[in-house]
Amino acid sequence: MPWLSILMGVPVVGALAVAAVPKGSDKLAKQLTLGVSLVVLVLTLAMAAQFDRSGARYQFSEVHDWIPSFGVHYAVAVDGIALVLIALAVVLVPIVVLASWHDADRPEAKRSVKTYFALILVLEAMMIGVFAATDVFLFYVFFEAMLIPMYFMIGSYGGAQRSYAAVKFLLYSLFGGLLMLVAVIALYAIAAKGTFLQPELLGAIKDPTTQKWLFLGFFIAFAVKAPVWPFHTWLPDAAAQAPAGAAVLLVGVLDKVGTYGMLRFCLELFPDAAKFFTPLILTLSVIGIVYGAIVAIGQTDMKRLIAYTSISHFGFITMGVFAMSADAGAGATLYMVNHGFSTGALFLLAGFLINRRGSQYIADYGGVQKVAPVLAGTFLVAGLSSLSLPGLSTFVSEFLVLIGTFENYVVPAVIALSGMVLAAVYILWMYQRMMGGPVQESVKALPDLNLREKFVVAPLIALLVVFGFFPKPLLDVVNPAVHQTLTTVHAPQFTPAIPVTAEKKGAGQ
Amino acid sequence: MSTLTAAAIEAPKIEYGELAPMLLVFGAAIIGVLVEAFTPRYLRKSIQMPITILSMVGALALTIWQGAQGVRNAAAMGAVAVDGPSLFIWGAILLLAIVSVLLINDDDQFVAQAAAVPGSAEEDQAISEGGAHTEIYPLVLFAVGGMMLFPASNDLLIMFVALEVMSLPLYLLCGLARRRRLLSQEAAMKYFLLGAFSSAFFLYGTALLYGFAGSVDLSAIDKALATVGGQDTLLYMGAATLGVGLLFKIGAAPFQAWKPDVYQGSPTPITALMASGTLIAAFGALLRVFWVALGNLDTQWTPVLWGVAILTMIVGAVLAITQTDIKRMLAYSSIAHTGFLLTAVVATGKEAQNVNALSGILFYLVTYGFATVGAFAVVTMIRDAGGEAGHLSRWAGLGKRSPALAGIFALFLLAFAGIPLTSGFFGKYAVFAPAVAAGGVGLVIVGVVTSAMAAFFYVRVIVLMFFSDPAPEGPTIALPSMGTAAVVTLAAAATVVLGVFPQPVLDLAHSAAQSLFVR
Amino acid sequence: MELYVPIVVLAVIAAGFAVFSVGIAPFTGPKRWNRAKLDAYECGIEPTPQPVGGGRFPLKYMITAMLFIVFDIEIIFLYPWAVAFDQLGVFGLVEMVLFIVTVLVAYAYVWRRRGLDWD
Amino acid sequence: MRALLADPAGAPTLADFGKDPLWISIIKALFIFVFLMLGVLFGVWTERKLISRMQHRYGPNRAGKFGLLQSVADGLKMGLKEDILPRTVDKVVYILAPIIIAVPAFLSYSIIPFGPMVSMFGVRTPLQLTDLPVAVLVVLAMASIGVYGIVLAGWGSRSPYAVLGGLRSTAQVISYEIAMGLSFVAVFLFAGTLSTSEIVAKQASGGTWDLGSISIPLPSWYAILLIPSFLIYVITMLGETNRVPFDLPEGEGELVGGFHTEYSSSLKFAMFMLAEYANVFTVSGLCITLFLGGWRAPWPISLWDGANVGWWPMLWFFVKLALVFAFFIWVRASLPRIRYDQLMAFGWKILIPLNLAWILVVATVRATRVEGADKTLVMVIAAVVVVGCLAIYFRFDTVNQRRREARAAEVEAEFERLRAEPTAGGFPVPALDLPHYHGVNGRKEVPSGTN
Amino acid sequence: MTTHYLVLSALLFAIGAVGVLVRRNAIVVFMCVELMLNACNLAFVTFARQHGNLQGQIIAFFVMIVAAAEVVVGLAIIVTIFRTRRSASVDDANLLKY
Repeated sequence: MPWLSILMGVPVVGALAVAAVPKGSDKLAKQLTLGVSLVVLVLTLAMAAQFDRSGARYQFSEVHDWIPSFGVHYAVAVDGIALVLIALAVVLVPIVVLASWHDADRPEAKRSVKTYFALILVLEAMMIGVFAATDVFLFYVFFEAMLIPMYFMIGSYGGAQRSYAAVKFLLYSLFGGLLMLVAVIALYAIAAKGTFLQPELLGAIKDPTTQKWLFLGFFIAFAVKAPVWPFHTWLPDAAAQAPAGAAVLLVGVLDKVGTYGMLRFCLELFPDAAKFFTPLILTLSVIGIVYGAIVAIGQTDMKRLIAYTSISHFGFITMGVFAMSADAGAGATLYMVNHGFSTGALFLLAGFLINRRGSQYIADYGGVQKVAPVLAGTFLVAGLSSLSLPGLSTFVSEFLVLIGTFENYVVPAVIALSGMVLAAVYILWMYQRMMGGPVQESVKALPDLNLREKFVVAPLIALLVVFGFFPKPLLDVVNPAVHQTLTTVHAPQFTPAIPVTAEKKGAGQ
Repeated sequence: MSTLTAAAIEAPKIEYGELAPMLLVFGAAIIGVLVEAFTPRYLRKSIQMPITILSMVGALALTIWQGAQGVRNAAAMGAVAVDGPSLFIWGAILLLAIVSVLLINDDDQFVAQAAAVPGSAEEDQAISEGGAHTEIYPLVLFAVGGMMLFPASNDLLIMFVALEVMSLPLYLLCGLARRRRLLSQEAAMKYFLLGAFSSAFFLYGTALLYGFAGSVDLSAIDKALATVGGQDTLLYMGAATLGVGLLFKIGAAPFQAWKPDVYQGSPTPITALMASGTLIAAFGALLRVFWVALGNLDTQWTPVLWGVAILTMIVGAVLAITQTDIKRMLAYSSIAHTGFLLTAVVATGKEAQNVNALSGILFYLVTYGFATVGAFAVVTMIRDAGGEAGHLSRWAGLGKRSPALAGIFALFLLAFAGIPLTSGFFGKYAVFAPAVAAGGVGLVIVGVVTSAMAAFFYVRVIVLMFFSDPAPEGPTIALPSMGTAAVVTLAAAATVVLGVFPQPVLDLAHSAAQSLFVR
Repeated sequence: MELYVPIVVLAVIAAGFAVFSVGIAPFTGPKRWNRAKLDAYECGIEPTPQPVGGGRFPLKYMITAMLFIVFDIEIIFLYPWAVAFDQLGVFGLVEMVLFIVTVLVAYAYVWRRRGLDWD
Repeated sequence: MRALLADPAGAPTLADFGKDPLWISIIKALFIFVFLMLGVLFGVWTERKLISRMQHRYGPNRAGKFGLLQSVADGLKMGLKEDILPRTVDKVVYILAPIIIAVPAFLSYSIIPFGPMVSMFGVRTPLQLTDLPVAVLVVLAMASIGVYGIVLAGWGSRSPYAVLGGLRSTAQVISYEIAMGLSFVAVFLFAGTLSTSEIVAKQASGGTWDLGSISIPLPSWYAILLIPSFLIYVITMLGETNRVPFDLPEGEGELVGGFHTEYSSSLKFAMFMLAEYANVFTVSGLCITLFLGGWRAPWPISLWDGANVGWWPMLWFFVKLALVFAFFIWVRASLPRIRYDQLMAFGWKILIPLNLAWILVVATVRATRVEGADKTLVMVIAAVVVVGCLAIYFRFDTVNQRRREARAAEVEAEFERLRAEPTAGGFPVPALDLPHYHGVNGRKEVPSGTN
Repeated sequence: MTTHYLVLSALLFAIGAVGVLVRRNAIVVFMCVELMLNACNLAFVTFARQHGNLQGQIIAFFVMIVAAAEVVVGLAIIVTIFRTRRSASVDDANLLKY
């Protein structure tokens, strides 16, 4: 049965249903959204259960002609990488829905609540689609179309600077996307295969210079999307202005599309170019790691701070992607998932704090752990995961990335290590400033997490811990795909022994 | 000369059947004039409207029938080319014209009595009498007929006549806005003066090419080109001036100056008609001239068109950013789109590329036509005390006052910006792809950058509509008449459908382009 | 060309005569300066000369001029048709019927819009 | 048709022109010039004499025998008059206008055929200055140029009467020019050429119209064959030359002198007079050429073989000319001047549609004579044409009827109101105590009135 | 010898074009356009003579009609403006700013 189509169809139908909900009955809309997203989650798990990790690379694939005269197909399928990322998305969505239960309905700015949730569902469908697409053109379509719902979510439900942030976000991504469009067209024209199916295009471009140009076309788009260092400036604004839920989806999932794209298209379609540009990209990502971390330390606005931390983390991911080694790749993939969870948790908790206190400035907080211990505790856990404390899932991925990088490129890996140290600084210092210390007047009456919020945070924390100690299921799914990716790049092969050791190390702490 | 005149003249033969769509439209126009002459005032509108719509629908049916028959030849002694592109363009023009006529139909758009001096007593009287110029219907029909003949004419003389038949009614229609009449009259005057100027250039180019080839028949010019004689200067000057005339009509930089003024000043339904129909017709003619007549000269004109295309895109995108009037902004955006279309015109060379480029252009024209008609239709509905609320600031917070309308307008804007899942995206792809294939990567990159710039001001309008708070005593949303509502829904539907499932139209365009232009 | 030479000759003679007599006029007649004589004749009341570059005149005349142009153009087409009628035969007849009918339609419109009435 | 061309008399065709040596052309040109000058002098005299006879007066009888020298005297008088250049006029235009109006008046005559081929000083040449494939167009062109003279005269004078007069006569002339041009079409249909000499040749003998078996002989003169065209032309001829009953432009009652108000009677004014009469002769000549068989002898005389050979035809031409000119005078003596709106309405609403309908009828009839024409189609077209013409005519007729009645009622009501209180109409009446205007006091003036 | 006519027509055309660009009175501008059209006519007739085919002369006819139609439409528009603002200067028509 066409799992992926169903996965995309359900949220769309749900979105229409939500949009059709009569005015005034916002509660119904929210419940409906939550229900739909849970259904999608269940379906995804059902699908994942059937995923044969030792089977063909692409599974559940469907291919239909869409626009024959352009050689465009509606072609979807998942390999391990895509699967875990889809899983990430569908897990995050219900959590976000639950988290942003009251975000939309702020009476002063009378926005339509149901629209917000409908947008979330549309976005979910597109996120699934973009990860599942095996047709370059289809991927591009989702890649661009995703911007619109996110644009509206930021623009009409965000903070004070929302419209500026939204426009910046849209224009940056659009610009990158349009460059990618040129590359897509050129790819089609030069490959002259008359099709956009990614598997058929593998190795279609022989001429190295052409490869380099096309690679750049794709890479810049992805670099803007997953903010690699010079292209990152839109992220802090967008993430800071977006409502917490949207921020989670933005940083947690949307940006992964960029790194995913690098892995899936930049590497596989243009291996030679990829090799050629690897040093440059590693440099950029190392810069990103350090820069992001340092700037994060200096932030006074917690959302911006978290945004900068993720810039640093994306540095790790890109480094892993381009380290061209099996476990670096696996680590990067894993990192995408875990980062989604940890940053998601951070953003959500920050959101809760902001909703309570009405300010996102770190200086306005202090001593929260006394008044709201649970909140503070979860915040600490999330923070620790963000600095990849051993025992939490992020550590595994970061460790794998570093190891993998060591194998090929020592210097960047070493410099990247400093990122971990800096991470400790910004996270702990933030925690200390906000949660520790004397209780501020303003936070005296700060209520602790309520039941809904507990339900929001619990699964995230659980996932972080579980995968921290037992990443094997993820790795088993991811590794084959990464291997095949690397084989297409003709990179040196490695036996997938490391992940187990990694797990041991993880357990050993 | 006398010896020549003495030579026996044999009566030419004319395929009335193949020209039927045009003849039908023109005939209806003439009947419309008769109606104006002989029916009492209160009956006119109720007679004119059906005549106009029915004739166009009939013409559309005939066109489709011919397309199904696969008619492909030059009718009327090779003066009018009834080939694939012509038929496709006819269909597109007729569709868009029908849609625009639905807009034109709600009559508070048009002046009660054109001759009355604005603000004078007689004007007030005319308005109070509820008078309206039903002449607009025949005028529109004439204009549409001209639009159909213009791209189909296979001979520069016919093309010139068609150009005028298309333009003259539009000149008049531009001046007939009911509100802001001074603006409207000025627009009419500027459009007229510049238009006449450009057609003079077109004509002089025709003269020079005639001097070069000894005939104004496009294919004859082509043949003469194949054996270029000593008169190259004539050829080059002729081609240049002819090109100037044509570029003027499509509003390509540096000849775009008339577009904003005219679009802003003229009554919005007419703007919609011009922005869709005239552009399509002019582009058809441009392609025919450059590919059929000057096909062998492409090494000369391709670089020029490169420059023009780049300049047009940049001018359109940059100047649009500074606009504060919605109609002016749309005008500049249409200039930018002209530039995008020109990128595909550059893609000549191998036949296949021609076919792809041609079908791409045709497809783009259709998508853009529908989006723009819809956009202008929305503009007519946002009213103010003094007519339409032109100034952008008046649109602030529209998204809250009427989300549906604002949403649809946003949809059109996104289509202009070429966001996937709207028609505009595939349009852009369809013109950029052949350009890249023809080695115009640089051009396409410029196009992409400019369309990013263009996206900026489209997005700005969306921001204004949705993210900023409504202006106090903002504009009223006029309750749409049946026609307007139909237009908006139709255009929106077309934009979405073409954005999700463009294949049928693409096939149509491709099969139309398959035969290229008949020579 | 040489068909036109005689016309030129005649033109020279006629022009010569006209210019001569207009030129000679000031010298043959007497000179009796009288300011009143030099004023435009308006039945003895204060003359109201038209402004330089022409005054305003009723639009009616413009409309007449336009109609004249239209019909004059029609005539331009009628003459060659008439001369070549025998060669064109029925086709010519049909086309000309269409042409004249078309013009008559416009004519009827003008008529009904009081374009031809002077009052 | 071929048969008509085979004509015993040396009827010139286009081929015979353009062969003259220059001096012959000069002689012919001079002849035409002199002929027109004398014609004008004699014409003025004839007009005055004839009209006064018709009005039981003597007319000019002092200067010379029968006052023959009267117009000569007038001419001299004009020459000796003071040439006034009003202060307000636009000098250049004012002086140029009479020249512009006079020259074309002469030129039109260059294509009027006076006779067949003759031998002039041993050179065999047609009695016609020249002929062109588009000869008749020359006449029309010259007429149009003459119109410039009129309008410029009015414009340059820059006084209300002159401007209005100029515009009026321009409007009139161009209106009637259309009707005139249309009335030619039928002739060209039959003649199949625009060259005057060939048109004359075509009128040598009427062809026959084979209708089935019976063959009806056609009259040779187009005036009879195409009588509607002829009548229309005669009317437009009057309108074109601003003659009674269409002499609105210098309608003394309303416009003082019309466009030449400011041209006090000096040689400039003489130019206008000259042009007016020259135009009369031109249209008469054209009338003769196109409709009255040109220089060819009328029927009884034409039985004599020598009638159309040598110099004789010139005589027939002059006789015809005299008769047509007499017709002008006769009309002037018998008809009143008509109102301007009537004039225009007549030109636009009657002559033009009539003309077009007539052209279509002629063309249809003609088409039946074209070889291999499909008769039924022609007949169908004919039916359509006739029915259409009638329908439109009746429609207009009723409409006009209604409008006329409404108009009359209005006028009646107005009149009633005015009878009630005379000043209601508000016609501008100059104040009774308006000071007599003496101009600005400046240099010593010769009091007006003293000569 | 036909080149003279061509040069003349080119000159007329140039004069017209310049006039359109520099003159400010709408009527004058319009007359300049007409001048350009007539320059085209001259060129057409000359070329017809040069090529010895009648096409050019026929075209001249059509151009005349078009010119006439333009006169009719254009003067109507200009007169309307003139009635409205008592001036036919292009400069006064400045409601449409860039």
